[in-house]
This record gives sequence, structure tokens and C-alpha cells, in this order.
Amino acid sequence: MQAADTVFMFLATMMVWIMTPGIALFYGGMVKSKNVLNTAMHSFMPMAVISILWVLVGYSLSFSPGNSIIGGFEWMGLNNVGFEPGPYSETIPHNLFMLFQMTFAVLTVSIIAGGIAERMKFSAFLLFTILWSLIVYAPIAHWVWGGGWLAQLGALDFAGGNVVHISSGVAGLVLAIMLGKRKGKSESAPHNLPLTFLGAALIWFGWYGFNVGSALSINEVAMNVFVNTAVAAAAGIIGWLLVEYIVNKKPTMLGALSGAIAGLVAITPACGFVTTPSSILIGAIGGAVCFWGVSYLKSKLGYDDALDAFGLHGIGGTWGGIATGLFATTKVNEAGADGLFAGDFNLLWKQLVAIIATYIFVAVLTFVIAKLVGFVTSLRVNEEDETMGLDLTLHGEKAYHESL
Amino acid sequence: MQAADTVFMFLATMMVWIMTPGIALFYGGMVKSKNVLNTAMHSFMPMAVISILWVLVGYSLSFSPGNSIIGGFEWMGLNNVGFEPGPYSETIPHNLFMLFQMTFAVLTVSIIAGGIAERMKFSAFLLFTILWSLIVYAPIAHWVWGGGWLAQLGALDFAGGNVVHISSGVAGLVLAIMLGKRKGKSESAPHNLPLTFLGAALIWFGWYGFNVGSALSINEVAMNVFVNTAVAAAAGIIGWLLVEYIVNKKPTMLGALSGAIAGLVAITPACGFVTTPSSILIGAIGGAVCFWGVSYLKSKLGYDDALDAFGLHGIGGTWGGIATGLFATTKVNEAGADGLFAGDFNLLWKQLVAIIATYIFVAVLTFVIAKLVGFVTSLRVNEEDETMGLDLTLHGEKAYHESL
Amino acid sequence: MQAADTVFMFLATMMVWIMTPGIALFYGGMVKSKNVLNTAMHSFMPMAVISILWVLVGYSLSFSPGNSIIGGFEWMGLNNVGFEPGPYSETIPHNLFMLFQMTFAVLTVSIIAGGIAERMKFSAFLLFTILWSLIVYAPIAHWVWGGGWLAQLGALDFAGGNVVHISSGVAGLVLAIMLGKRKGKSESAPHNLPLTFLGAALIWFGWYGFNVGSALSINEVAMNVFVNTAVAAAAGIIGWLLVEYIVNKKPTMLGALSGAIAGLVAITPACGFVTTPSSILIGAIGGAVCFWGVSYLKSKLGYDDALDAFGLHGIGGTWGGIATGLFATTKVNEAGADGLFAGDFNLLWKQLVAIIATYIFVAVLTFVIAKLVGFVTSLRVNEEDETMGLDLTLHGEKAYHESL
Amino acid sequence: MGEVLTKIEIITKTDKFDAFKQEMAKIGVSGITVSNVLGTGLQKGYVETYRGVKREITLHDRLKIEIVVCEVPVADVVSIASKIFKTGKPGDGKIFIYELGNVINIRTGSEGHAALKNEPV
Amino acid sequence: MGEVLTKIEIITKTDKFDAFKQEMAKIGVSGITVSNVLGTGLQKGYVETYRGVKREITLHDRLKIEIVVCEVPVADVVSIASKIFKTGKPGDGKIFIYELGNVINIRTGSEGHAALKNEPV
Amino acid sequence: MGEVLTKIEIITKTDKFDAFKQEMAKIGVSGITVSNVLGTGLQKGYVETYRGVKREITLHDRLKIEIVVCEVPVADVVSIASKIFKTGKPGDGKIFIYELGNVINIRTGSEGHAALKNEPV
Ligand SMILES: Nc1ncnc2c1ncn2[C@@H]1O[C@H](COP(=O)(O)OP(=O)(O)O)[C@@H](O)[C@H]1O
Ligand SMILES: Nc1ncnc2c1ncn2[C@@H]1O[C@H](COP(=O)(O)OP(=O)(O)O)[C@@H](O)[C@H]1O
Ligand SMILES: Nc1ncnc2c1ncn2[C@@H]1O[C@H](COP(=O)(O)OP(=O)(O)O)[C@@H](O)[C@H]1O
Repeated sequence: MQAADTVFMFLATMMVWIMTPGIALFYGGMVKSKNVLNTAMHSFMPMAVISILWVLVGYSLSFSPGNSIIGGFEWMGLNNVGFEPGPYSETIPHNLFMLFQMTFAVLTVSIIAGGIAERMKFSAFLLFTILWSLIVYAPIAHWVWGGGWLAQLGALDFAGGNVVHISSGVAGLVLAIMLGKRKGKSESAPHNLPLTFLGAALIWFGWYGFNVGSALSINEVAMNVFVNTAVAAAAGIIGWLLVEYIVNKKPTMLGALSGAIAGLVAITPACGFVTTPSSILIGAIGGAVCFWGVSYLKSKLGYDDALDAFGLHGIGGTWGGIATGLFATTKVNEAGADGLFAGDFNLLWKQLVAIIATYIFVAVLTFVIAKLVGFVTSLRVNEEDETMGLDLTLHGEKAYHESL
Repeated sequence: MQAADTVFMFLATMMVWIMTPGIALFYGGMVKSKNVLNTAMHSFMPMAVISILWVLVGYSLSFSPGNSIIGGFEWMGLNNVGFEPGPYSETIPHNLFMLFQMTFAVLTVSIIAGGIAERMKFSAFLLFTILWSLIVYAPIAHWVWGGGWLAQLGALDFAGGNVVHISSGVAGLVLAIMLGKRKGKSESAPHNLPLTFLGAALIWFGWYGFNVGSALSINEVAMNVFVNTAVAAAAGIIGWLLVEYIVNKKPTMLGALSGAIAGLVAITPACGFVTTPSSILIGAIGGAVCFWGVSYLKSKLGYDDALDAFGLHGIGGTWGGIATGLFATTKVNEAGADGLFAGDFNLLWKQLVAIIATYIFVAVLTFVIAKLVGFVTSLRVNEEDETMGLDLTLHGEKAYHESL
Repeated sequence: MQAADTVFMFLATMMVWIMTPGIALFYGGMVKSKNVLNTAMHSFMPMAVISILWVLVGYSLSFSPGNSIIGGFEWMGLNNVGFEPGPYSETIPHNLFMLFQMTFAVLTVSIIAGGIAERMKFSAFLLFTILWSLIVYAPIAHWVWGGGWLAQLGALDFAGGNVVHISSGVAGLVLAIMLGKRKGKSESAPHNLPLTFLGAALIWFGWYGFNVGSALSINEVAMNVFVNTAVAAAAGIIGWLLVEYIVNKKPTMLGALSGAIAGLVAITPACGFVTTPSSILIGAIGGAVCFWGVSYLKSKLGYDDALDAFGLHGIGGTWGGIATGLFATTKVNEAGADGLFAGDFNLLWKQLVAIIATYIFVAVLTFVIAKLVGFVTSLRVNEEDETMGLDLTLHGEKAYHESL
Repeated sequence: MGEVLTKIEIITKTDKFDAFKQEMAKIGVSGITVSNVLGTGLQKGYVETYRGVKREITLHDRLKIEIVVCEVPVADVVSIASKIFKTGKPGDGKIFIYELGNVINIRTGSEGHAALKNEPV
Repeated sequence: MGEVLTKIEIITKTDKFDAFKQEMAKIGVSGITVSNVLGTGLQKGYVETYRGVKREITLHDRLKIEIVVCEVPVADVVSIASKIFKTGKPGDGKIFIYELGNVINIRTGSEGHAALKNEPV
Repeated sequence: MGEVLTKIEIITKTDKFDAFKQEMAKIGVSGITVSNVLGTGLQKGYVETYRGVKREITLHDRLKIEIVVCEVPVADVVSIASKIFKTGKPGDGKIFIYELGNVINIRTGSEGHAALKNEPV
């Protein structure tokens, strides 16, 4: 064990931890003021529910040996998950690795909330997240990081492009379609953009823990990831704003924030395997592609992915997975592979397999789980509650009060 | 000395540091918009005043050898408090330990502000906190951590259940009773819950530094504390919301935040001495008990503990102290003790002695200090100022302005 | 290389990183609600633009050997800037040092935005920052930290009093004068002080990374810096509020925040070279002097430094530079020097040279760059846009929407 | 001036204003002023809960829509408003009709019904 | 319609509205509309200070309470308002009385005094 | 009461109120009530864009300024308002004139024109 790595991973864990409240604020600022608490709750509740679930069974299903599809039950209730360094790292305590991964599991679910905002029932979403976390998240995490079939295949996903972003994005999309459009969608405008700014800042901050921490050790790869993450986010902003400026003549602040997140999503799977110049490119294209996704594709296809869970995380993650297949090079990281531009077509192929498998698996199971939940309780609130606002009708509170 | 531990404690110190602005935002969101700045100031000023006081004399009174009641004056003005590791840890600089403890001293005072919100005079509170910090905080910190009589007795308080939470909670309660109810208390509703959400997120974030850092070294105990803190907070949310749902049929966001804090308060004294399953239980009961405290006990007894300084910190801390006596086990930490469920009644008894001693000591001295302050300046603002709002009348500012 | 130092500097980098969003929120809360997004954008965009620029050329110009005026081009595009510890520290990776410095370069530009708020054109500011960062920031950073003439002269600037604060403050002032006053300046009042509070908290938090991290290693100097920074900020609050109370009879929250920042600015150049009691004095005087700057000097001279970029950073930095010449002592840090109160007049003289050189260099070049930009696009928005608000007219968005 | 100037003030729920505005434009209404108000009437209140403490709220969010007309018939405005805002449930709101003395257009200086004409600029 | 419809508009401080609302319910007022306004009158202004720079504020937060009555006597409303809101200090506010042309209840379509009746739904 | 009480309601842009208020004080207006409203009139709307999706906004921020006068001539108020708020561009706004039945001063209980007098307290 290495004390410095342990401190590093404690820090990284805390940084990823803060991303979830960040998401809650980021999303909360974008909805109408009568729905802000509900939206924040959707992103916040996983911190309670998924955390406990993770300790009880989620971690075991994701990371204990098991088979190539899913982990086993041997680490349930943190059995054998103690201070001794675990199989995933020699230099940090096993239970610290478990907590680091807990923050990923929580975050993934909280991202989904973007697709369903302003109309889904709180109880239905709660039930959905519990099932989804076990049935969808745990297997995919196992495939990629737990030694499952995608790891065996040799697909690369450094910090969670597939596991976190594509999976949450696609889940958000499927739910958005199943729920249908919001009433008064067209009149929707963010009720508090400074809140969204703050949320985005926390998310970006935490993302350094997310990406850099995924190296699990403060080594050369970690430092390269640090540089790459910084430039990709920056390039994502520039990419988004440039396209936005060309199309609409006005660079928006929400665009800048969205671009940063698009760049970050895009670099997530690639960050440990590519050079810094490639990262700039990946980030910039990420920003541009996501702008296209939310401004064109979404209205073209007509789904109401309210806060763009799919538009940012799904699309950005897909581009990032492909980009890894294009730009990866073993010069940067021997544990990686060579991508197309390094002369090898194989990796790109594996990346596509990984992406497509994730899309199909997530889409189908999200649909099934949502249908199941729909038997227990309706997924969507009734029209009157939607008009009145979910804060008041589901939670009995209002976010803001004048000093009457 | 150990560089990794030093980095760890630097990080932990910063995390506890951010809790105080967190408290200011948490409280600020819960008051009327005409009092938000005053409320934030009450929690913010200790960062200025208590910090300086701590360096000058507070640290010495709390931690220098002294006797079993209070420390001496040998470390005044940081005399002999330098880079050399001090008596409290072999692996970190003494002045770093001093700063870590400074953040606790500041935080404790800033919590008290919850009891007195929306009616206490700024100057009176300022004067009160200075006296209280020296006369109440320093001795209790000395009793528990400075080798004082509670430490000698063998009562356990890992991260400050007595020192920080019971003491601030009881002080808030006594002041709340002495001040009387707010005008228009019944019409009060949080003016900005997203602000409260943000504050709670920062508090929770910092709490990991608070609890894990209290191990003073990134060791096995620290990692166990990390896991325990995470699950107790999660369980606190679930505990609170469950009871709230049963009673009121609506799970609120303020409830979720309050539950997290209740769970964190409850696990604070116990976190280094109990198992993870016990932590889940302690957190969940903490959430439930605090809900009872703020929704039933408070209105039953009729005091106006405006933002529930006692309701969360006093009650949660009391439960946490008792829980330590119930659930502690030397299997987790040899430096600890065995509690009732490990077959030993002794610890519980000591815990009760510690709690009761703290209640009495704090209550009496808080009363005396407030009376003293009352001779210099009235404790409460006049009615007109209260109606007009404390921001305007005491600070000459308003929190929000329209773009007229 | 030293793993613990690497973790430490990763943490410090992240802490400085969060200061820039902090500035955006701090400033954003102080403007009218129709300009908050534009103001935040001015402080946020450097995170995109200057980051990329830094990697491409800025770092090389600032830190690669070059001559005594400016660095060379040998580290462009991070050429030779890898994991190997660089010339500036034996114990941390060179690319980590580069990122740490990136956060300084970004932050400096984002501070300037305070001088120009509510009237400068977005595109003009963007263009200005790019040029300024290369033409003004890079040389000054080189002079002080890159082995340039100020370093050779022996002027002291521990964490960036000259490089960051005086330079940004003076630049803000020059731009403010060139732009002229805001329309309706006299009716301006902060639209959201809790936002400003939050921003200030993040700035203060990050400042510990800024100052302590500037030791580049978690050693004795670093710990002394930590203590000094803590007490100087605290004393800054007390200094400001005391004078404010004497003059206006009301201690304001914005004053407390401003005092903290004034204290932090003042201690920045000195923190590694002075004792803790000196730090208290430096901070307190910093608070008092900056209050005088913003409340008296500004209205006397009649410029509209909207959010006091110069009032806090310029004036505070100037005082801090002088104070270093007064209070520095080699007893604290052998790498430093003895100041006036330690019996040596030399240092003070060098400090004055450094300050004056910075003032002149920054003022002249800021003026020239702004004139150049003015040829490409007007610096100031037209009157109608200013009335309508910059958020709407430049970015096509509004910060707040009612739930209509 | 033989002309009659009338102010129509509608207090109603907040969610159908867009549709209403479009209808007004069609019948030639030249301007509308709208503000957020709070109202108490027949509709039942609701309960908010903070830390277990209940608050009965009897003031609802309402829109106040003000329209001044001269040539456009009042009855048309009223009937369109009634059609759009009527749900049949408490809270639909009320329409108040006032007579005005005069209207002045600040930009043109014109008075009375001329002040309400939207001649192209 | 021989009936007289009257609007009573009260501009006053913000802190005693709850008590007033209860009294109104007792005398049979069927609805109230209230909004936040700013007012300047006899009451002196106050000073705000931001970074040492003073701002004299002469606009105070006020409530505008609007009540339309027909059968309920105007004098009753006025006397209750005067009783509750009077403190004897500047800033107590004013009551303005207007005559209305008509009232329409959107839900029921009824007009005049019938529109102001709160028959159970 | 032979006196005529008049309410003057000005809907205009938000940026010149301070100057206007000072002028009103000069001609002896004893009180003003002002509120933030939204208005749609002749002025063209503007476009907001969120994540590439456009929203056409046709409601502008406006001030509603209400002044009740008795002895102060209405024409004076109108002409000053016209002078100050006129820019000649769409959006300058409208002035509406109403007649009042009565005014009551809550603090003193005085009615009519007496209620509008600002005798020193
Ligand atoms: N007599 C009245 N005076 C002033 N405002 C009224 C009056 N009656 C109703 N209102 C306003 O109209 C709104 C809707 O009235 P309400 O009685 O709920 O509608 P309905 O009678 O159609 O069910 C109220 O919230 C209030 O703002
Ligand atoms: N002539 C008026 N026209 C419009 N509003 C007025 C007038 N006089 C008073 N008001 C409103 O009433 C409020 C209270 O008036 P004020 O003169 O302060 O009360 P009082 O005369 O009882 O001391 C003012 O803030 C303003 O909003
Ligand atoms: N007929 C009307 N009824 C109610 N309010 C109106 C009417 N006409 C104009 N207004 C209000 O006045 C504001 C300015 O009107 P506008 O037509 O833009 O001014 P102008 O005619 O001077 O160009 C509008 O935004 C609206 O709030």
C-alpha cells in the first residue's frame, strides 16, 4: 500500500462525490422554478438510496469476480472488502476503491434525471433507479471494469464513457420518449442560470477526480489524463460556442457550460490513451457534435429529453468512444492500444461493438424496467400536478418565498 | 513526520473549512429574504473572529497540557506550535493540527447561529461568540481531546459529537429560549431552498474531512470512518424521509437535507468505533429521531429554535453519543472500547456522563454569558427592525435587487 | 519525485482552479440581474481560451529559460513538458507544475473582468484577454518566477502579488477609465449577494491552494504560509469592518467578504516570508486600506472600476508588496530576505521597483492593447444594449425566468 | 370625445396566457399589460411542510391581465377570455370592467382612441 | 343593473396581511387580489451601503390589496383596513376607491353582483 | 365633495424612473406607487436561445407607475411623463387616466383631497 496514492484516491473520491450535488444544481437551474426541488431531488436521492444499495449488493455485482457478464455475491455487505488492497489496485485500500466506485454508481443514476425532468413521478423514479442500478449499471460496470467481456474483448473506456455516460444518456432518452413531452415544453426556459453555472463548475471540478482518479495512482498516466481533461473541456467550450456563434450569432453562457461538459464527456473514455493535441480535437468536436444533438437532432426527432441527458452524455459519450478508437496510442499508455490514426483498425471496431452493445442493452432493459415500474405506479404525474408544479404537489414545498 | 499524512490533513482541514460557509448558505436559504445576509454573517463572522482568537489563546486553552478541566497558556500566540509534530500526532506538523482544530472551533460557533436567527442583534452575537468560545468551547474540547477528565474517564467522542454538536445545539437552544419567539414565526418559510441545498452539500462534503480527518492519519481507522460516514448520511436521509412520508405523505427536499445532516451528526462520535452495519442503523435512527425533534418536540415545548440548531445538532449528537455506548466495538478500533451490544455496560454509562455533563455545563454557562452580554447591549433587535428585516437595519444592505 | 508532493500539488491546482468560477459568481452577484451572465462569462471564458493558449504558447513564454525579459519558445505545445520533474521543482512532475501555473494565468485574466463589468463588449474583451495574456501576463510571470529580471534583482513575490493581483488590478483600472462610466452607475446595487457570498467562499477556499501550493512542496514554509493566510484573511475582515463601522456605523456582509479578499491579496506576496503576527497586521491593514480605496479614492478620482478589480487587487497587492519589504525576515524562510523591520532597507527598495515597474508596464500595454482591439471592434456596447442588459443583447439569454 | 375607453382586467391562472395573447392580436387589441399577483378566492388552499411544520397557503399564483380598448368590443375580449380560461373548476378567475377617462400615447402624444391605434412606425 | 360595484385598493405595509384576510372572510368578501409593489410617500427613505458607497432608497416595499365588492359595504372594508393597518406612523398607506362597470365570473359566466357570490361548488 | 380625484397610470420602460420621481416631488405629488409588469405592444419582441432552441419573447419588462392626484393638475403629470419617457421609439408606453371615488389616508383617517396632503408629521 501507498499512503500518497491513498490520499490521492480519497481526494478523487470526494471530487467525484461533489459532482452529484453539482448535477442537482445544474439541472435545478434549468427547469421552471416550480420544479426545481423535484429535479434536484431526483439527482440527490441516489446519494441516499444507491449508496446503501452499493454497499449491500451493487459493488459485489459490479466488481467481484463472477463471470464475464456480471459479478457474484461474494462481496455483498462489504464482505472481504476491507483495508487490504484489493484486486483492482495494489496501492490503495480495497474499501477506498469501493467508495470511489460508489460515487460513479450514484452519479450515473443522477444524470438520468435530466431526461425525465418536470413530469416524472418521484416514487416511480426512485423505484426505477433502484432496479436500473442493479440490472443495468452493475453488469455494464462489470463488463468494462470488472473483468467482463468488454474488458476481455479489449475495448477501452478509461473513466466511464460507456459505463457512466452512454448508459445514463440512453436511459434518459428512453424514459423521455416513454414519458412523452412536457406540458408547455415550448415555454420552458431556465429559471436560474447562475445556479446552473455553479452546478457546472462543481461538475467540471469533480471531473478531474473522475478522470485523473481513474488512474488509481498518481502516476504518469494520471498526469497525462489531468492535462488532457483540462484542454478537452476548454476545447469543448470553444467548439460549442463557435458553432453556436455561426448558427445563432450569439454565444450563450448555457452554451459555454454545455460545451465544457460535452468536451469532458467526450474525453472521458479516451483521456488515458491519447495525446494532448488529440484531446483538444476530441473536446472541440465533442462540443460541436453535442450542440448539433441538442439543437437539431432533438427537435428533428421530436423527443423531449428535457435537460439533454442524452444530448450531452449519450452523444458526447458515443463520440468519445469512437474517438478513442481513432486517437488512442500506446505511446501514451502501454496498457492501452493503438487506434486508427496509429495504424490499427482493430480498436475502432471493438469500440463500436462496445458502444452498440451498451446502447442495445441499456435501451431494452430501461424500457423493460420502466414498464415494470409502470405496473406499480404511473410513471408520469397527472396534468393538474404538472401545471401546479412538482415541488408543491409531490413534495409539499416551494423553492422560493418572498418576504411577505 | 509523514508527508502523505500531512497532505491528507491539509485536505481534511480545507474540507472542514468549507463547512462554515456551507452553514452560512444552509441557514441563509432557510430564513426570510430580508434576513439572509444577517444570518449568513452570524455564521461567517466566526471565520474572522474565532480564527484570530484561536491563534492567540483558544488553541492553548483547549489543547495545551493544563489540568483536567482546561488547558494552560503555554501555547498562546502559537508559542511552541510550529512545524515539529506535536503531542497529538507523530505524523503531521503541530501547526497543521492547530489549524485543523481551528476549523472545528469556528464551525461550532457558526452552528449556534441557527438557534437565534432573525432576531438577535449582530453585536450581541459577536460578543457572545467570543466569550462562549473561550469559556465553553475551550474547556469541553480540552475535556474530550486535550486529555481532560472526559478523556480520562474513557468516554468516546471520535470526531466531536459532544464538543461540536451537543455544545452548539444546547447553546442555540438556550439562546433561542432567552430571545423568545420571532415575530411572524408562523409565516416563516425558507426563502431560497436551492441555497440551502447547496449549503447542505458543502456541509456534507466537508463532513468527510471532519470525520475521516479526525483519525489524523490515512490509516485503517480512517478508511472505516469514511465508509461509515457515507452510509450513515445516506441512512439518515432514508430514516427522515420514511418517517416524514408516513406522517405527512410527502417526502420533502428540506427533509432529505436535514436527514443527511442528522445522520452525519449521529455518526460523528461513533464513526471510528463501530461497524458499517451499525452505522447504517445509527444514521437511520438519527434521521428519524431528529425529525421527531423538529416536528414534534419543538412545537410541543414551544421554543423557537429557528433553524434547528438543537433539533439537528443537539438531538442528533445526543443520540450519537448514546449510540456509541451501544454499538462501539474494539474489533473495529482497539483504541476504542466495547459498547453495550458488545457486552459491556461501562461505556454507555460513561457516554451518558459525558453527555449530561456537557448539557449542564453548556446550558448554565451559555445562560450566564448571554446575561452578561445583555448588560452591555440588548440581545434582541427592536420590533421595528425585526419587521423591516435585519439585513437593512443592522447591515444597511439588501440581499436581492431587481434590475430596476 | 515525491508522490506526496504530487498529490499536494494536484490538490493545490484544483483549489486554485475553483477560484475562477468563484470569481465569476462573486462578480455575477454584484451586477444587475440583466448583466449577470455576461459578467460571469467574462470571468469564465479564460478557462477555455487562456487554458488552450497556455498549453500552446503561454507557458513557454512565461517559464521556459528565454532571457531576463521573456521566456522562449522551446516549451511550446508542451514540448519537453512531461512527467519528468522540471526545473522549478524536483519533487513534482513538470506537467503538473505547468497546470498549477495555468490556473494562475486563467485567474489573473478573470479578475480583470471586475473593472469592465456591465458595459464592455464580449468579443472585445475576449480578444483583449488573449493579447493581454501573451503580451502582459507572460512577461511579468517570467520576470518574477521564470528567472527574469525581478527575480534576479531579488524582489520577493511569494504567490503572485505582482504577477496576479497588481497586474490584473491595474489592467482593470485602465480599461475602466477607457470605457467610461456605466449608464445608471449610481443606481447600481448587487442583485444577488448570496451568490457573491458563495463566490467569495470559493475564492477564499482556493486561495489556500494558491498560497500554500506556491511552496510547491508540503514543507515547513508551506505550513507557515497556511497559518499566515488563514489569519490574514480573518484580520482583513476585521480591518475592513472596523473602519466601515467607524465611518458608516453598519458592518456590511459585502464588506466582510471584501475584507477577506483584501486580506488575502495583501498577504499573497508576503505569506512565505513573514511571521504570523506580521500576517495579522498585514491583513488588517489590507482590509482597511482597500476600504479606503473603494469608498474614498474611487469616488474622489471618479473612475468606474465597477466591481473593484483595482480597488481590491491593485491596492491590496500594492500594500502587500510594500509590506513584504517591511516585514520579511529570513528567520521564517532562508530563501527570502530581511525587510525593513528586520533592519535592512534593500528589500523594500526592490519591492518598490518591482511594483512601479509592474504598474507602468501593465498600464501602458493594457492601454495599447485596448486601443488595438478598439480598431477591430468597439470596446463598449451601445447605449440601447446597455439599457436592455448585456445578457439579452450579447448572449441572447436571461439569467432568471419566472414560472409563467 | 364621444368614444368610450374601457379597461378590462382579468385575474386568472398563469398557464394559458400565450394562447390568449394570440387571440387578442387577432381581434386587433394593440397592447396588453400583465403582472404576477397573488389571489385568494373560491379555490381551496394547499399545504406546505417545512421540517414537519405545516403551513396552510391560501394565496395562489395568479396573472393579472390588463387591456384597454376603445374600438375593439369589450364583449369580444370577455368572451374570448371566458373561453380560454374557463376550466369549470374554482380558480378560473374574474373579469373586472372599468371605464377610463383618457389614454395618452407617450411616443406620439395622441389621445383617446387614436392612442390605442397601432399604426406602423 | 342598479347595483354598484366598487373596487377598494389598499396600499400599505407588508406585515399584517394575514390578519386582514381573515377579517375580510368574516364579513363575506369573496376574493382578494394582492401584489408586491414599491411605494414612495411620506415615509422617510433609508440608506444602503455597498463598499462604502451610499444609496438613498426612497421606495419602500408595499402591498397592493385589491378587493371588489358589491353587497359587502365599502365602509366596512375601509374601517377594518384602517383599524388593522394603522400604526400612526408615516407609511401606513392609502385606500383608493373606484367604481366598476361590471364583473364577470369566468367559471360560471355570471355577471355583476352574482359574479362575486361564492356559492359552494 | 366637489373635488375630482384622478388616477394616472403610466406604463413605460424601466430606466428613467428616478428622474421622473424627482420631477413629481417638485410639482407636489405626495405619493407614487410603482410595480414591475410585463407588457406587449408595438415594440418588437426579441429572441432568447437556450441550447440552440429559440424562444420568441414578446413580453417586455415595463414599469407601471400609479399616481393619484387631486390638486396637482393631471395635465402637468402627463406632460412631464411625456417629456421624460418619450424616446420616439416603439415601447415608450401609454398613460391611462381614471377617475376615483375617494381616497382615505389610513394613518390620519382623512378623506378626499385632504388624504393626499403631505402635512409634516
Ligand atoms: N372580489 C374580488 N376582489 C378581488 N379579486 C378577486 C375577487 N374575487 C376573485 N378575485 C381574484 O380572482 C381569483 C380567482 O377567483 P376564484 O374565486 O378562485 O375563482 P372562481 O370564482 O372562478 O372559482 C382570486 O384568486 C382573486 O385573485
Ligand atoms: N398620491 C398617491 N398616489 C399613488 N400612491 C400613493 C399616493 N400616496 C401614497 N401612495 C402609496 O401609499 C404608500 C404609503 O403612503 P405614505 O404617504 O407613506 O403613507 P402615510 O401618508 O400614511 O404616511 C406609498 O408608499 C405609496 O405606495
Ligand atoms: N391597449 C393597451 N392595454 C393595456 N396595456 C397597453 C396597451 N397598449 C400598450 N400597453 C402597455 O404599454 C406598453 C408600451 O406600449 P407600446 O405599444 O410598446 O408603446 P408605443 O405604442 O408607445 O410604441 C406595452 O408593453 C403594454 O404594457
